[in-house]
Amino acid sequence: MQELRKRAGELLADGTVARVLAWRAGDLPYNPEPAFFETEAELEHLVYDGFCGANLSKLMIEASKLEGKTLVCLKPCDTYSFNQLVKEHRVDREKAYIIGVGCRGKLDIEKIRRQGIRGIEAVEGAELDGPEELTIRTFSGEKKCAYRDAMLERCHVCKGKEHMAYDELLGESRDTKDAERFAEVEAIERMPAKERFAYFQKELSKCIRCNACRNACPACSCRKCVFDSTKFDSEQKANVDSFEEKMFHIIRAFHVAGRCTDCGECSRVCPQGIPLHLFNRKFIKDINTFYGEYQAGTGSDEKAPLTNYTLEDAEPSVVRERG
Amino acid sequence: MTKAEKQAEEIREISGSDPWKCMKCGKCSASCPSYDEMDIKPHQFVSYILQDNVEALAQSRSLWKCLSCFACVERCPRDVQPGRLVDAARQLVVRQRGQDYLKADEIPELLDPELPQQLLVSAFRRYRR
Amino acid sequence: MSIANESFRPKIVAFCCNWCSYAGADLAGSSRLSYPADVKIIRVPCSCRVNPMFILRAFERGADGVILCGCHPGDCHYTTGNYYTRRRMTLLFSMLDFLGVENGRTRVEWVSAAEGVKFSATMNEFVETIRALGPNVRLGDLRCRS
Amino acid sequence: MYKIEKQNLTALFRKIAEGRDLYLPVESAGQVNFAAWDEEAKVSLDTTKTVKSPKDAFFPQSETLYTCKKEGKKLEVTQEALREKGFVVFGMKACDVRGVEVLDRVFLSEPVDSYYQARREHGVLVALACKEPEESCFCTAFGIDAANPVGADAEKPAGDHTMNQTGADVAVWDIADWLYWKPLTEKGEALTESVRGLLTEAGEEEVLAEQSRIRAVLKRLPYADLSLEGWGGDATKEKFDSPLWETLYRPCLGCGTCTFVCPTCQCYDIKDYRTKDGIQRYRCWDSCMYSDFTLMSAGNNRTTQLQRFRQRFMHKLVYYPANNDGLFSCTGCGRCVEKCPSSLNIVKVIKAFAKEGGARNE
Amino acid sequence: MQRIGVFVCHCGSNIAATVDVKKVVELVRMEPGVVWAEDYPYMCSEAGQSRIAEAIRTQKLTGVVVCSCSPRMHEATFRKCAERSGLNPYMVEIANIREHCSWIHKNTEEATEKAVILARAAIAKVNLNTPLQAGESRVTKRALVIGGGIAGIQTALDIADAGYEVDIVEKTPSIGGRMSQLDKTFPTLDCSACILTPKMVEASANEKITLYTYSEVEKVSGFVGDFTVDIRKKARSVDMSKCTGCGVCQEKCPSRKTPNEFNRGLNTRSAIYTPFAQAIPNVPVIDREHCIKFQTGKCGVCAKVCQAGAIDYEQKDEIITRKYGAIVVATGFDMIKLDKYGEYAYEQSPDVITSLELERIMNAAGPTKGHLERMSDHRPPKNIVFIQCVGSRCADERGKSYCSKICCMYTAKHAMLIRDKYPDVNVTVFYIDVRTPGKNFDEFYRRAVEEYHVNYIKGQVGKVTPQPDGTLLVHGVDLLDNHQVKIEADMVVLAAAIEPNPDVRKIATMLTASIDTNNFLTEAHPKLRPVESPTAGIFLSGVCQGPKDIPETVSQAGAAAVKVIGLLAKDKLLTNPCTAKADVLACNGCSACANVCPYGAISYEDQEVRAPGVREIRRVAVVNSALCQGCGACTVACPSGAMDLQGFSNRQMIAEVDAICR
Repeated sequence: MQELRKRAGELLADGTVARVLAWRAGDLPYNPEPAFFETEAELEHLVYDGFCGANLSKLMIEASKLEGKTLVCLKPCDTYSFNQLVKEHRVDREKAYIIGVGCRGKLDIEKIRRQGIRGIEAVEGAELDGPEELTIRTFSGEKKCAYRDAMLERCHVCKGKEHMAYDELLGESRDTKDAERFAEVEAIERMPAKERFAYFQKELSKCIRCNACRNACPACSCRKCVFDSTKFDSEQKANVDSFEEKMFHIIRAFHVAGRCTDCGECSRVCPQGIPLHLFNRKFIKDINTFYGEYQAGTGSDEKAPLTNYTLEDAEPSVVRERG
Repeated sequence: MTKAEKQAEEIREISGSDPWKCMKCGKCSASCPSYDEMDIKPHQFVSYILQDNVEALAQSRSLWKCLSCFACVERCPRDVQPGRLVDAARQLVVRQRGQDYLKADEIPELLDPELPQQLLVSAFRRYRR
Repeated sequence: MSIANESFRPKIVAFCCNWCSYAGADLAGSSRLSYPADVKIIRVPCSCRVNPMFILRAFERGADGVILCGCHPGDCHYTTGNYYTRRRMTLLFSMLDFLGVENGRTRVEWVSAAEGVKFSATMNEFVETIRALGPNVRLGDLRCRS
Repeated sequence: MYKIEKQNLTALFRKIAEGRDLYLPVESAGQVNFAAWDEEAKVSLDTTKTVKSPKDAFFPQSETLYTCKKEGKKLEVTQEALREKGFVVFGMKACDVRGVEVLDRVFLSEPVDSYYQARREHGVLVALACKEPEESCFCTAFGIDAANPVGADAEKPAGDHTMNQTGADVAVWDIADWLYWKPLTEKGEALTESVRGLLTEAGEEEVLAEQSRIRAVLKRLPYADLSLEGWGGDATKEKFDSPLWETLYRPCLGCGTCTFVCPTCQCYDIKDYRTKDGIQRYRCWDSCMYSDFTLMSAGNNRTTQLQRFRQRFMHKLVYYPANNDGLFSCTGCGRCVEKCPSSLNIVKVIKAFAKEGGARNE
Repeated sequence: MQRIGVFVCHCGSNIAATVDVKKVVELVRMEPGVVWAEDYPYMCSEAGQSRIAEAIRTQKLTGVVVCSCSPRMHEATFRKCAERSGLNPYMVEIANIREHCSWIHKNTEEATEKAVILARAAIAKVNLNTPLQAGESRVTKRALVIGGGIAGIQTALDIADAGYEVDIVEKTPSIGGRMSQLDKTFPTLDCSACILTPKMVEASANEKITLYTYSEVEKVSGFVGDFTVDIRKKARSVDMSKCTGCGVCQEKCPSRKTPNEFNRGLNTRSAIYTPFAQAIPNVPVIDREHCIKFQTGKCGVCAKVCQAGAIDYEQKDEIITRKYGAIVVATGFDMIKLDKYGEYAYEQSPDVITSLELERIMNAAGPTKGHLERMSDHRPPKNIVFIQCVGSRCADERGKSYCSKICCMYTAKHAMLIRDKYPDVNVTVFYIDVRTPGKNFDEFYRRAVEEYHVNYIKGQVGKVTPQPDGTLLVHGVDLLDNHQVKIEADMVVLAAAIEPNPDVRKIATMLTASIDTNNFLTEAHPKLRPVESPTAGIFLSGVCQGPKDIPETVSQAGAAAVKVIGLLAKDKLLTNPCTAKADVLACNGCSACANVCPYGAISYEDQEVRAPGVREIRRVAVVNSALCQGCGACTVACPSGAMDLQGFSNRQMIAEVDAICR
């Protein structure tokens, strides 16, 4: 963290960058917020630890419009989103100076609370080079929690330690993957249709249409979402306990299909804890099965699966035939 | 539906063949090894059924002269397959006489995997009289 | 098919490509090849014009089945439209299936302008399938029920 | 004061639900929200903060206002029936009760919102003291006593039930194996009467002890000292023009999470839904964070996220108090603190301004 | 709010018999926007159209819905009618209540209900229609003919005659096609080469015509008036500008074992070859697969003997890219493969041949120099049996369902020619039906029977069995005499079915021209537009569209040419105004739309975007409406819905869906 502050300060000082996009320490141990720093003095509030889960690449859309370069701190998985945004001409690579920051998995405060740890006053061990165990000071005394057990779902199926884009790297990453990426999707696929329906009905009935998933998603970067647009006759804010919500989530997933890097922000930000990544991951799995392995945001020039085709593609009836 | 119509319908049903597809090319008769012994020739068989004249077929010698070699079935360009019609007419007659000699559960033992099954069935029906 | 479903008249939306299946439906019409009146056709310039939103909208509004007909792959009037359709619909249908929606309710068929017989047969079969599935309760919006 | 053994709670809920609807914190798919009680419901009274506030009970996220039906050229308009069935909201927290008070001032002042009014008239508020305040709580900053969830009547003389128009109808405390029950209003008395058979008389001692335990916890919360100095109805110009907003809003994604989990946000949009044979006019929560909020034919009156972001906090901390005798439109429930995807929240805003003004919030 | 008029057509009794049109009128009156509704027996008639025109004027209609036959039939009629009455033609929509309703439903109640729903959908759409203006696109005054047979040659000659440039692309080394393989033609019995060769020479000499022989169409893009075509000119290995056509190379070529395609494999040819003596261009090609030089690197005899120094082993395939206004497909036909007809012993005995092989045998330039002889032992045959309908009119997958049309006539021709030249030879023809519609056709067939005593037997052949003595035992049947016939023949000639050239599938795909289940190209209308493909700017000539004989092919070739000339004579074409359009306010500039556009019609510009509170310069999509063909692929690729298709807009489509699901 010190190193990062120092390096950011240097780059600010020598005029390489006009500002720094990173995280500012919060007022609680677990709530740092994405922030822009424009002076070296401000950098003392810069923080980088396990709670810096927010994917900053989407903020680069606006930052690309500003004068001068922006130093942006990207975790390995954020760089996929960044590349995808560059590919879609939303972010200007020339306007970014990327410090690829190391990552050992990001933390989910809900997972800590779920272990019965409440009244959190301080968390130790969340830093990048911290121990394998978190020490948490609460109103009712000190509690311990394995770092791994407090990790976001997405980190358990991590795409890897490699940064797909960077100008320089800072900090060591650790392997966090300990689960199969598609295991959850497969488990649902194995359920009978009726159960699948009941499962999603229950999950989605929690949706409050707050649009956090959409607005946090780096792929959902439309200036005007179709669900806000009066031109599509589809604008909708009501949370009705019927198909409406599903339509929103299906279409949202469809619109990002082939563009979604599986960064997991949607699930991270959902206030109701809906496993929204399942929608995207189902599409990714299908794309991989039907059209060959594809990972959005690797930086390749490959055409996205939905703007591409082969003469021998699977027919839609494959869905019916597989039962 | 008259009785004759019903019988013709039954034959069509048993045979699964569609006599209306016939274009009267005669390839069946040209292919038939028993042609000379038949009073009603294979291609005529088709038109008899079209005219619901099953009675004449039932009385005919041809019914028992057909070898079920299926040359006509194989070669028919219109997929009418007169051999199946002959076979079906024969079955109809046999049924009417109550001469179902073979019981269904006897058949498996009689099957030789080398032989076409239909040939086997029709041959038994004919010769075990 | 159960007897209970016999009185059920499904609502079926068929999106038909102007260059092939719409003409195929015309041919079915001029050949008097009947199919149930439950099928209503919407003309689109190409199957690739059909946005998944249209399909979901139809279900939301009470459709019991949606079928999308386009040119045979390789024969698209616009060269490549139906290839995109094929991918889009494969993924969409797979997602609907994933969400537990009966996968028989959606279908894509390639029907050329010369295939009036196929058009009629396809529609007959699709209506049968939907009748067997019964009314669409999983996707409809309650507000649209009368 | 009454009490009931907690193992008999299901009997209590069953009794309350007789002829009424009962809403209380229920866990579904891993999250606790206020929902209708039934025998299968997984009631969770231990949850300090439900994801959404219970304001839904009075101001639902979406509700139909009226329906137009068309037959031929004839139009038929049917107003949605007003709430007539009684209901009980069980387990609201002190902050939630204050939330209702904030809403009352909006919806019950002229012109009165009849849909809301009907719900308020038929609803009974059973408020639960916070057994376990959390680090994100800051209700004390607004003079709310989480240990004594009675609402506006906290300062009124004991026993004066008639006056309690805006507070809770019954206050309850969850202490060890017992639930202590104290009716506060006529409505509360009536409810108590209907479940009287399940309650036993109790003394106040345990409750008083519990209250002081809770107050002790409240004192050591990280936000216990949060000061609202400088905020209020008079601060309009100074706060509006502050350059601080420029940096504060930056991480805001413009989602509506904070407004939708908030117990006091009361903005709604009215929309038409085309049904089979007509139109359903409904209203649903809207969020000032949205780019299409108050969109008019001439465009929006707030076009940047900065303006929208500022609006939300100005409304909560300046405009609302200006019109409501200094009452803030924030209850310190801390839901936004926990749920904001970018970890932004009203506390950070208050602190930022305090730091600017050199106040003691650092 | 629109003012919509709804016009319900009875179509005589076509609609009115099953749809209660009065009730439709009554019910659509209730629909939003509808201010006028009426019915009439024939809306498309002049009287019907004038009622529409009248209502547009008196009722100040802003939109029109016609409930009638398919829009493919009369949409243009009613749009023109609206335009004449001062209404934008794109404010007219058709509800197809004939093909999609009255003709397929029997129950009046159901049909009426459906008709009302279809009308509602059209009304809902018109409510959201906006006036559209057709744009213009230019016409490249040059045509491409694919295939250099008689159909292609004739089309090209006719187009060139009108003064337009035309290119012929021919796959083989020479133009001429199937007709050049024929010996004589029916019913006049004149020499095929004698009438074809002058045409070939004319085509090659015509300065408006460019021949690309030994070439194939590789890629087609663009649209009517403005196609861009890549033509692959395969390496001939002979420099066309130097070759004198002396033929020495072919004589000296040591590789002589390649089956001669032109003679249907009945003999062999050299590796460097011209397919036939009158070939145009008279320049040989090296068949690299069979050339010793290319296979082993050693040889080079042809280069040594060529005095002109025309041999060029280094020659490479060349891609020529050209623009065309129109494309004519004239890819012709081939005989079907007979491998599935084991009963005719075609693959067992060299003396069982197809009719086209017989043409080559009878031809003086053929493998036997025109002597009728058996290919097995070169003895003259005494008995020849012709078998008709081999693979034609076949219901199973072995053959084709259609009648090949030309076999009856050419078999009569063959029978007659043989009997004329070799009166001792017995000729028997097994036929199912003899089909001879055509001028002087039946007379021709009767001459074969009456004058030349050809033995026609009604009945099909069951089997042909090669005998040890080299004869062929033909088992047939005489259906009229009702007895089986056995003939010991020396030669059996099969009238094999013809099928479209297998390459046509690939070409149709490139041209986006539709094709039927038999691989024949589909015409725009089977009766009224027989030489046009449904794809604008693509025309059909010859057997690629359906079986036909030479005079029919030539007349269709002329007809296709006229259509091409009609197109090329225009300077501008009106373009379809139903094109995509981007809403710059919602456009992200992400390129998804451009990635799926088959016409490259979408580009990106940095534009100043202004809206209340927004003023910035950013990258947005711009649609070139002259290039856009209106498929709509981009509208779905666009996640924000910024891209919309005029005439089929998102809101219109949704309105239709809603109306149907109501």
